[in-house]
Formats: sequence, structure tokens, C-alpha cells
Amino acid sequence: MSPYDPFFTSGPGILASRARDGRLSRPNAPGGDTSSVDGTADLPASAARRVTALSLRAVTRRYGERTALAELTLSVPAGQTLAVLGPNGAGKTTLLRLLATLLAPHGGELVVLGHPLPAEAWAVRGKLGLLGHEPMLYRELTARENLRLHAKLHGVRAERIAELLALVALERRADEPLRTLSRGLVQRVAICRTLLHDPELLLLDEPRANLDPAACEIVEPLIGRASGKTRVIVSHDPAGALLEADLVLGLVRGRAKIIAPSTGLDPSELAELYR
Amino acid sequence: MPALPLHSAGPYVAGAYVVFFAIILIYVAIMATKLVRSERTLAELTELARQRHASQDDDPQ
Amino acid sequence: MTAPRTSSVVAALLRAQLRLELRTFESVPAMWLFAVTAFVLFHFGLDRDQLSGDLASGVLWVTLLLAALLAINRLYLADAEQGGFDGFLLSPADRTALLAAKVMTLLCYLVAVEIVAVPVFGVLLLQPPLGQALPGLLAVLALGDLGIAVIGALVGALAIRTQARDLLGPLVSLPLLVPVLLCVARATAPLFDPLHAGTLPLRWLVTVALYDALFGLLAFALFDFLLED
Amino acid sequence: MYGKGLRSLSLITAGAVTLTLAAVFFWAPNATYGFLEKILYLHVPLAIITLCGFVAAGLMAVAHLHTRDERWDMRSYVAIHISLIFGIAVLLSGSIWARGAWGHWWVWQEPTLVSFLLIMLLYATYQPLRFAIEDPERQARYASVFAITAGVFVPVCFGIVRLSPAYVHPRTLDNISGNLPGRMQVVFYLSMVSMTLLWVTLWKFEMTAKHVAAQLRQLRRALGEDHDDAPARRSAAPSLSRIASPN
Repeated sequence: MSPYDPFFTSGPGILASRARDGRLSRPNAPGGDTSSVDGTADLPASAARRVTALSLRAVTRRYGERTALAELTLSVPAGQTLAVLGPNGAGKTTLLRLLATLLAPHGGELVVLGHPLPAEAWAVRGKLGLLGHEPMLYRELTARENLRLHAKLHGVRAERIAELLALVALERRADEPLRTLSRGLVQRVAICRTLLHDPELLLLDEPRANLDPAACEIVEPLIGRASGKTRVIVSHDPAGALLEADLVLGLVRGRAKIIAPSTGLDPSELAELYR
Repeated sequence: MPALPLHSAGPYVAGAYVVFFAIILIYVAIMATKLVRSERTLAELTELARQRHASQDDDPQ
Repeated sequence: MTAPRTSSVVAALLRAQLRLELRTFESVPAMWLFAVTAFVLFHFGLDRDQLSGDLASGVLWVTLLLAALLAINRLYLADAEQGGFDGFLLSPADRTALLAAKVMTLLCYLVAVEIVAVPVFGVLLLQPPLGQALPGLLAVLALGDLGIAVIGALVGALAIRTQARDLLGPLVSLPLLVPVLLCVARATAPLFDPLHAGTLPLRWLVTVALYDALFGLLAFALFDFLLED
Repeated sequence: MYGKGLRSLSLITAGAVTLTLAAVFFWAPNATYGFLEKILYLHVPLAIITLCGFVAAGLMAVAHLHTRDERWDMRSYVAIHISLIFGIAVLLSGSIWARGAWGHWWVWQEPTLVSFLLIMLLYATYQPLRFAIEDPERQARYASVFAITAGVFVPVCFGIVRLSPAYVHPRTLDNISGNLPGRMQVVFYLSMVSMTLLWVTLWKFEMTAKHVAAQLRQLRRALGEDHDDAPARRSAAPSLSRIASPN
């Protein structure tokens, strides 16, 4: 059933229920889960419950008559890293957007951080960070202004912005419009945006693209294995992916060709995907 | 002269009804072309199915 | 993770939108120039030096409506092209906060335009002195702008992620705005009466207020479906 | 299947329409406008049915957004498509009526004509809107949002346009359909019934045609004729990609 059931219980219900309370009255309004957002440790209760961070069962997503992602079954324990490989148009970005609650699955069950999607999508959104090809930042605004907007969207206190800008060594250029910064610097600001609300799950779409080696050094502790967060990395370099990932998913035309721990795999098998 | 004893306003009334039925008939004509296209696709597919069936009869695995 | 309060989200979005506009100046100046040019066009088109009564209110409101279309077309442009939608959808904030922010942004644009356009109209084309009509005019302007802003924000969101966005925006919003135009034009006509400042016809004000409220509720109910995929 | 009751429905409709024509031309007396009134028996019921069609399409769109079942989107699309065609007939017959009754092809004082033109202008953007969106699922959702907004707009627009005072003939069409002497009232309702039947028949007819086309497409794919990601031909019409069990 659609996630917006409460609005459609009765015809006039649509308008009445929206008008009554300004904030979206979801069936299970937030408040149950009280893990704080300011980077302090998660409450033990909710963390223990979420041993497996991601669990997908026969998740399907269609684009009209074409299937973008077909019957994907997979589960990633918390703290581990999943590498997603495959040719262009294989459904990698679709998978990432599904996990990021930007797309609703057309079939199968998708549970992210213990919350079934799309029913409890609002609960997950505060706990995941997506770093896509698009920086998702306004080019005309400065880094600080963009991050202040995203801080307000996530209900995060402002001091966190300065903290993160320091971590990615961008304090000096934080007050210039993004359009004057190079792609690499914008990518660093995007990384700050992704980590602003200290997400438990990182969804990274070729994170090291446009980053020079020095920048890679700087961001490694933030989005690398050292960060200790559950990560899903989409990348095109099989060798690099093997080093970083615990689990590898090979996608071809929306179907999972390879699902295996990274230890038993060698790059030649992965190269097979791109044939 | 017109067959029916139409009044002075006759042409307008006739015009209105003619326009109405013309539109309905144009609609039916468009649907007819769609029907022909469907029929052609169906013929194509039955032909394809028959070939598929025929090829299976020749070399049943 | 408690979702942030909607009011602070709306305020943040509005501040970002207005800062974007102040930094790029892409909508409001264009609307100023368009409004003044339109008055000149009407002067040559109607070949009249002075306008009054319902002709004057018609010219004013048609100009404001068409100027608003410029803003409606550009309202979601930055979000669509620079991934603003995804950035917003990733946050647990309430979806309709974006609609509320966009409605207020459009209202700010319209007020900014009217601050310039109405006096210029008074000087260029309006025969009766503007001063006498001003108090009533402000009320009608407020209600008219609200209608334009609500429908503009909803239709803008509908049109922005389509191939023919610059065409669909105006094509869909204009018929929806005709009742607003009808009400505000009829309400403003007596204000511009050359002989004596007519009283404000409350019937039209109430109608446009109800129209705004109805489509406001509808926009809030439907907006979610335009964003989620 | 959609085509189940189609044959009997068409027969009933044909009967009703011929009965109405006979009644209009041979049984109904002439009131204030004389013979010209015969147009009203066509124009006014058609207008009312078209508006009901648009509102019905809006309700179907609500059902589509609620159940996420694309068949509702198909029904809403076909309902708007049929109502648009009827709408064109209403506008033409309305302007012919204006020409006969008041001497010129378009009369701005007649609120029903004016608001009808406005509604048709709005719904004319429905097809371009659908065609401008490529992803079928989003196309269906955006079309439903449009259909609901426009569905609410129809009665509201009628109400507001009627508020502005009509000078030439204050709401002729209204009192024609309102308080008619006996026999004219009967013929009027007969015409209403036959127009409704015609609308439903054409709606069912087009639903069947679209359903058949969708099944053919699915059959073609089942036979592996075109591989999975053949670029689907872009069209405004919804394509039932997943044919569920017949309703």
C-alpha cells in the first residue's frame, strides 16, 4: 500500500488532514527513535537491533516496461562495505537512489537501518548520506551558506559546519560562491554535506572522482574504511574496490551477476562484468 | 429544396447536429485505424508463434 | 532522530532562495523591465494616454500576471539543475515545507515587482490619482499575489521536470489563474474610477480569498506526489 | 475484460440516441426560440456530461494516487480523452447556437460558453504534459496531479465566471435546463441519459482498444520479439506495462 495512506482514508480526508497539522502526519510519526544527531554515540538499544544495516529481498525497480533493477537479494551487516560494480546503465545508480529513499521499490522488500522502505523512509533519511555525481549544492551560494541550509534541513547545530570545514581543510575558501571553486573542492563540500548529520550509512557514487591524491588523504578518515560506517560504494575500478570492500556486487543490466565476499574474488572475474 | 420543412433557423440546427455526428464519426475512424494496426500486429505475432512452433517441431531437444 | 521543525526548515529554504535571487538577480529585474515595457506596449497598442476604470485595472493586472509567469518559469530552475530537489528529499524535513518556501519566495518576488510597477503605472497610464485608490488596492494586490503564488508554485513544480518546461508552466497556470484575474480586475475597477473613488466590492475579494484557500489546500495535499519518485 | 458488456451497451446507446432524436424533432414543442431550440437539446446535455466526465477523471486520478494501480491512470486518461472530444462538440454547437440566437459566433456574456472555453484551454495541456514526461510512472503520477487540480477547477470556474453579470441573455442556458414546461423537460432528460450512455460506451470502447494494444505489446515481448530494453516509443498515452488479471 502507498506510504501516504493516512491522507487517503477518506476523500475529504486529503485536505483536512494536511491542513490540520503543518508537519506531515505520518502514521508512525517520529519520536520513537531518539538517537541524537550530533555525532554522539548511538543509543545502544537501536544500534544492537540493527545488526544488518541493509537487507534487500527480491527488490525490483522498473522504468516503464524496462526493469532497471530485477529481483536483487542481498544483505550487508552494519559497519561493512559493499562495492557495486558493473557497466554503465547496469542499475548501480538506481540501487543507490533506492537505498537513499529517493526511489520507491516496485517490488520486493527493502529494509535500511532497520526501517522498512518506503513506509518509514522519513526515519531513515536522517541517518544516511548520499554522495552522488551531482554535488546537490547551489553553485551561487557559498560553502558555508549551503551547509547552513542543509544543517537546518537536518536539524543539526551550526557548530558542526565549522568542524567539518576544518576537517576537509576548506576554512579559507568557505565564503566564496561554489561556482568559483574547482570540481575537487566542490566535491569536498559535498562530502561535508553528506557527513553533516553524522549518518550511519554512507552511499558513495565514485567518491574519489575529481579528487587529487592530497584530497584523497584528507577525506580518507571521513568516508574511508576508517570511518567505521556502513558504506555502499559504486566504482569502476575493480582493483581498488576489492581492497576497500568486504562484499562485492556485480550488476549487469539490472541483474546481479556476482555477489561474493571480496576475499575470494580476483580482478579478472570482475573484468568479466564489463565484457 | 430541402426535403424537411425546416424553419428559418433550420441550417443552424442541422449544422449543430451534423458537427456533432461528424466528430463522433471522426473519433470512430481514428479508433478504426488503431484497430487495423492491432490486427496487423496480431497477424505478425501469430506468424512468429507459428514459426517458433514449427522450428520446435523440427529439432525437439 | 526527530524531524526538524517545519517552520525553521521553511525559513531556511526561504532565506536560501532569496539569497540566491539577490546574488544572481535573474528574476526580479526581468519582471521590473517586463512590467514597464508592457505598460508602454499597452499605451501604443490601445493608443491611449490616460486609462481609468476597468480598462486601467485590466492593463495593470494582465501585466502583473504575465510578469509573474517569468518568475514561475524560473522558480524551480536552480533546484532542478543543481540537484536542489535531491538535496531536500534526502532530509527528513516535511515535503510541503518546500512548497511553503516557494510560495513565499514567489510572494516576495511579486511584492518586489509591485513596489516598482504600481507607481510607474500610476505615473504613466493611470488617470485618477493613485493615492486615493492605494488602501483598497493593497488589499486586492495581497489576495491576487497569494493566488498567483499558490498556483504558480504548484504548477511550477509540475512543469519543471518535464521536457517542455518553459511552455507547460504558462500554458497550465494561465487558465488556472483566470478566475483570480477576473476577481481582482473586477475588484480594482471601481478603485480606478475617474470621478470618485468607488468602494471596494467585497464580493470579489471574498471570492478570490476562497479561491486562494481552496487551491492552497489542494497544492499542499498534492505537492508530495510531484516530488517522490 | 473491458469489452464484456460493450456490445449490449452499444445497442442500448444506439436505441437511446435514436429515441432522443425522434423526440427532439417530432415531439418537443417550441418555446421562446422556436426551431433553433433543437440545438439546446444537444448542446446543454453534452456540456453537462463533458464536465461530469472531467470531474470523474479527477476522481479516477485520486484513486490512482491512492492505490498506485496504473489501470486507474488509464481510466482517467481515457475519461479525459473522451471528454475532450465531447468538449469540442460542445464548443462548436455552442457557437452555432450563439450565431443562431444572437447573431455572432461567440458571445462573451454567456457564462457557460466562456467557462467551457476556459476549461477546454486547461485540459488541452493534458496531452502535452503527458508527452513531455518520459518515465511512465512519473508521467502517470504528474498526469493524476493535473487531473485532480483541473477536476477541482471545473466546478469552481463555472461558479466564478457565472458571478460576473451576463448582459445579453442572463443565463439562458441555465433556465432552459432549469424550469422547462412538461414535455420539453422529458426530452431534455432523455437527451441527458443518451449522452451519458454515449460517453460511457465510447469510454469502454477506448479502454478495450487500449487494453488489447497493451496485451499485444506484452505478447510481443513474451515471444521475445524485441529484447528487454527496446526503446519504448514515447507516447502521451499510458501503456499498461504490467497487465494484471482482468478486472
